[in-house]
Amino acid sequence: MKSLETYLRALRSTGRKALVPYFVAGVTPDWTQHVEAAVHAGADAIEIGIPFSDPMMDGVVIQEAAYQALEAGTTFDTLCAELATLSTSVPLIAMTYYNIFHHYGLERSTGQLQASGISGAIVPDLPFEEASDWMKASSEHDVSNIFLVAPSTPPDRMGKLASLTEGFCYASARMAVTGRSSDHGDGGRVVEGIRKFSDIPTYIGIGISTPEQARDAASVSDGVIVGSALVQIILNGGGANDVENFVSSFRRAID
Amino acid sequence: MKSLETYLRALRSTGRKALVPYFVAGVTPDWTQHVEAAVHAGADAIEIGIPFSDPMMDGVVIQEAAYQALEAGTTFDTLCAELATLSTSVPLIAMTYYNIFHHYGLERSTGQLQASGISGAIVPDLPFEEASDWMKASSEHDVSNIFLVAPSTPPDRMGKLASLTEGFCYASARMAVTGRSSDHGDGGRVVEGIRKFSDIPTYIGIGISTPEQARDAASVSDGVIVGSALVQIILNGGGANDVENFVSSFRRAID
Amino acid sequence: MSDPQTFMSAPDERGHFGNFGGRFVPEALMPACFELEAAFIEAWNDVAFTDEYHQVLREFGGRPTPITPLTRLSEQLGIRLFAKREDLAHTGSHKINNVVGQTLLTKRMGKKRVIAETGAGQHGVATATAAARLGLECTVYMGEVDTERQALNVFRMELLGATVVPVTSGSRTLKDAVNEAMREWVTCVEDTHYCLGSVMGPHPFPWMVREMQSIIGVEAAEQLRALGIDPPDMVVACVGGGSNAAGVFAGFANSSTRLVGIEAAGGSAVGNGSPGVLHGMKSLLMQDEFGQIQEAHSISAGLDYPGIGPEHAYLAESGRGEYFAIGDSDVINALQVLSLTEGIIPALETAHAVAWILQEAGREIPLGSTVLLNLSGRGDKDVAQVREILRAQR
Amino acid sequence: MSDPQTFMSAPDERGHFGNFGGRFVPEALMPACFELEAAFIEAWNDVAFTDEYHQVLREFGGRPTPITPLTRLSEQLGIRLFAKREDLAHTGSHKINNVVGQTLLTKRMGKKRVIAETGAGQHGVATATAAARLGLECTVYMGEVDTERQALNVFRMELLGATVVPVTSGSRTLKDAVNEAMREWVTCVEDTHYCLGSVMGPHPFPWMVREMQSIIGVEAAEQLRALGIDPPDMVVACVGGGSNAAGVFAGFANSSTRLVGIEAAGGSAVGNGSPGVLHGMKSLLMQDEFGQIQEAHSISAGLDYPGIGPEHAYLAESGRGEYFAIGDSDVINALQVLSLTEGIIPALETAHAVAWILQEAGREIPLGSTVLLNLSGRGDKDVAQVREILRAQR
Ligand SMILES: Cc1ncc(COP(=O)(O)O)c(C=O)c1O
Ligand SMILES: Cc1ncc(COP(=O)(O)O)c(C=O)c1O
Repeated sequence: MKSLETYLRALRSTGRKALVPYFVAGVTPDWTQHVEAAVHAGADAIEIGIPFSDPMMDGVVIQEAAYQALEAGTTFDTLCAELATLSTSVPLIAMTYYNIFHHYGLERSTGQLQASGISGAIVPDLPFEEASDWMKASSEHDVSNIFLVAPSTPPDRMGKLASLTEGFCYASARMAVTGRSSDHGDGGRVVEGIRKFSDIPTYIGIGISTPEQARDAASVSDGVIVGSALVQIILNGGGANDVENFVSSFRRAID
Repeated sequence: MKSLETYLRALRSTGRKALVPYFVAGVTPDWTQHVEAAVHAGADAIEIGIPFSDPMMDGVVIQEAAYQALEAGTTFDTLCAELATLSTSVPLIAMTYYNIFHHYGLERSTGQLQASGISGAIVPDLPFEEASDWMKASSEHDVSNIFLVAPSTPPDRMGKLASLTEGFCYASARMAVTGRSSDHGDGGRVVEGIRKFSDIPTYIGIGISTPEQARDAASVSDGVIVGSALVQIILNGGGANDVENFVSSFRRAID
Repeated sequence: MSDPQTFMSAPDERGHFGNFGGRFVPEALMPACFELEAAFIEAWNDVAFTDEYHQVLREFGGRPTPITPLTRLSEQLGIRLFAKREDLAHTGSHKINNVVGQTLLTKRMGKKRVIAETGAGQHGVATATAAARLGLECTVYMGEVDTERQALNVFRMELLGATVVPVTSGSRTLKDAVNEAMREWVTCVEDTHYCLGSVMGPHPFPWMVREMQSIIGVEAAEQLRALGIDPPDMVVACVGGGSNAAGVFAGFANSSTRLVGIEAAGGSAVGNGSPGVLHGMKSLLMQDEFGQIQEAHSISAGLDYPGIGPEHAYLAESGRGEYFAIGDSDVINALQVLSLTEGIIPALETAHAVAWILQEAGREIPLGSTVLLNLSGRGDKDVAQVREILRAQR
Repeated sequence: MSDPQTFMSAPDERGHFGNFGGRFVPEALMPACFELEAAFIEAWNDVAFTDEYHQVLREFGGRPTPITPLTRLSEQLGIRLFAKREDLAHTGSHKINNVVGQTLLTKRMGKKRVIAETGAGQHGVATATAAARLGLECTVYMGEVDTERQALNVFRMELLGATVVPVTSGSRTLKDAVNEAMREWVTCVEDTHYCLGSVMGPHPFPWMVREMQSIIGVEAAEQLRALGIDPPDMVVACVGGGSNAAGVFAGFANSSTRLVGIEAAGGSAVGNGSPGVLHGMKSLLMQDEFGQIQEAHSISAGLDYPGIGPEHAYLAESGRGEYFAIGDSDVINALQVLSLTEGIIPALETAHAVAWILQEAGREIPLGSTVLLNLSGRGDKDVAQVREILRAQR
């Protein structure tokens, strides 16, 4: 078992619901301070979005943030260098599109992730059928390979994903890209499905934008991922303080 | 033999070359005074253009004059009424397109021509093949039916036209519509052709715009028709005086 | 008079269809008309020529054009409606049929240049196209107003190597472009053929153009027969000069099919016209009480013509053809209906025929009838105009 | 690897053509891809379906399109050049073949709506057209920049009943329209089919679209055979995503014919690209050193795409296909040459292929060769742009 999963299983065993905020690397010069603020406010892990020119899975908010980050000159190399300066106790999980790693080289990518203190990766446009090279490379560098399960995923496929995912299983709350909708979606049903096949920690994400939604989602899962709502605060000019307040409110809601 | 031909043959027998100026009826309010001025300056007959909306055989100058005449409200009726006020000694010859007469009624048209003192008609878009009704109607009202012969007309057809035309035969100087070109064209060759078939007076027209051209044309024919060059003077605002000077200059040239 | 066998055969030797047709041109052009008539008759009876004409239309022109069953519209209207798809022919309308024939004839006559008139530019583009294919020089006369309204079609002709001459006389539209082309033809008959764009003008044009367009009707009759429809109850076509209508009617003239031509209300020579002589022919014309030709006014440039081909005048007079008119506002609606229901954006000209069918299904067109619409052209040329009109309405 | 029999058959079961292809989409879309693959395989093996597909393309789409011998150009170039006339297909390009197939499949799958991406609007108009014919709802995603550049095509789609959604993300052009269509598809896979416009995207799209376009090559091979050309020495087609090229290549993949694809110099995924993953597929892409996708820049909107279909990447890698690039300035010249010489105004996309032939006759193309140009579309959509360019040059 890779280290991320060991950590997250241990976390769950304490009865604590995991809170995983999402940041776009490089969106502002002080983005690493936002990460630290989130940790300070009670985040259990951090999702680090590596900006990609064509974020097919993302809604307008994260698209815009990725665009700003790229305009600011963010690359896989620069963001890894910045992460190396970060001293944080919680796991870091990369989230990006496959082309970033594919182009950089799979072996080289996973090596660099590991060297930068990143212990997991979510690659939403890489289904398991195409993932064998990636899984091999990530195994060599203790990078956990996290799969999403969607409301549309049929049972047999769910079983396969539940057995392959490492660290946790990402339960998509709804048939939508990031940042849409306001209810708590199908997350509970998806988590239920996954649990038929595996006892791996299961977090709900996609469209969780209020503490109330987070509470509902956490009540039927092992944790929640909060992305666009947080990124929006940063796009609006919010600083570390705002991030801390935002994350705290989610922390209180799910505890 | 209709009266026009009798008159024109008699004129020729005096050795005088015929000068036939062309006017667009109604182009200015005082157009009949222009006609009178031309007669005063030595015209032997007058061609009266009845304006038509679609003057296919005419160049830009006569088109423009016809357009102005129509805008001023000229109709077959108004121009005939105006001609009735005219006291002139020389023959008047109508020139217009077939639709004017066709629509007015052939019998009614030729009756009105006769009543207005018009003794001939040139209908350039009415070839003899389609002219039998018209020839019948015009015969009943002593309207001479004048055919054109073109440089492209083949000999057999020339013979037919020479035998059918009344009053005179209109030898087209060139393959063009009215008002173009500056040399004296093929008029001489056409006249020569016609004379093989008939001794009817033969006048050259189409593109005769200077006294020199008129002299050349008259030297190989029985007379000349001058249209666009004269109409242009009127379009330029010229009055009866200018007409008189213009026609006089042609008179002198061909005498 | 109503024996179907007598319709749409050759006119008499001077080009008359009943009381209409003939040859009313300046003497200078008479030899060219005779030459053309002789050349046409000779070529049209020469299998080598007609084979080439058919081959070029097949290989280059996109013939045969299909018959499309307009299923959804048929259901809505309670009739069986089919479309003959001239919009799929090269350059986007039936005009190509005629110009392929005439340019081949031009070459056969040893001439190296064609001139043509055009209104919206469809016939001009088609002529420039066929001329380019054969390396013939091409000059197109177009009313100045139209060169401005249809600047893109002017450019299209220029791309195809044609010279476009703006005509500044009269109303500066199609009618005047014809006058000007005739005037020009007088000056260059020696080496130049006048490629007239519809079943109008002096003999042999109305006959020749109809013959060159009759491929539409011949194909359609055969295609419908293969669908078990022999003959259809009705054929409907829009009528400007009348070439697409004449072409499709020719396939059904000697059958029980009702032949229906639809004019623009503002250019309705049958409905509002009377016999007269213009552009070399005797036909029905819109004119005032003194025989001055009136300007047509239609939303569609291709129907913006105050006359109609002489054979149509004859068909109307004899009752073999039926002619109705449709106003501008119904045309826009019809264009929208056909686009939405069948995925075909028709030319504004064609939309007149569509509008009449929409209006008359269940009335002049009995429910259950089989109806062939001649879809004479595509609407791409018109979408900018339609957009402006719909915007202005909003 | 170079046994011709191995080319252009079905990809492996996960949609790979050699090292390219596959399925790289969010998990939420995987079931839709499987469903589509199954439905396609089932339909494509059902004669009732393929019969209907062929019938609709014949009756509605204008197939078969002819082969035109480009006689005058052949003489000038010293080769025997033929054109497959996709410009004569309904809506003016090969795009109709694909959308007829996909909309029939949509109906068969019981879905009532299609979405599509479009660049210049050709695929959008074609999709709206095919959807209208079947009464399917249709939404088209189009980069905001393109909706402004191609306002008339937006209107055309609206006339056909489609809703056009301007995409404001990224470069606001085709690439982003694909992203947005994918995003939208995630939300409505239940009742909506994504009608992708080229041989790209996740499996089964590259294969399915190629199959639906292969009618071009199958027809062409047969038509050339009838002319005694079996097979031609070379087939040349422009390549944006690569659907017209794949369609025509498919008729000649298992012969000795050289298959030549021409990209825009500013969108040359083979010449300037490297392997990568975008829009659901692994293929050749223009990208920077960190794998960020670069924007393409071409005079022709249809080739303004940084990638290429995965099967082309495979054909390029294996050497079975040859790919070259042509710059903007040569394209305008080629459009003019074809218009002037043959009376066919090609689409700017197609003009890339023409330009390469003009450039390489007597070089890459040995004198005397028989060459088939896939004339993928007509230039009517482009004349306004070409006019501006030529004006600016003067
Ligand atoms: C598509 C279309 N239909 C019809 C016409 C009218 O001409 P005709 O009556 O000769 O068919 C035109 C003329 O431009 C046209 O472009
Ligand atoms: C006429 C034409 N040719 C080619 C293309 C390029 O697409 P593809 O490479 O898929 O054939 C397009 C795309 O819009 C097009 O309109």
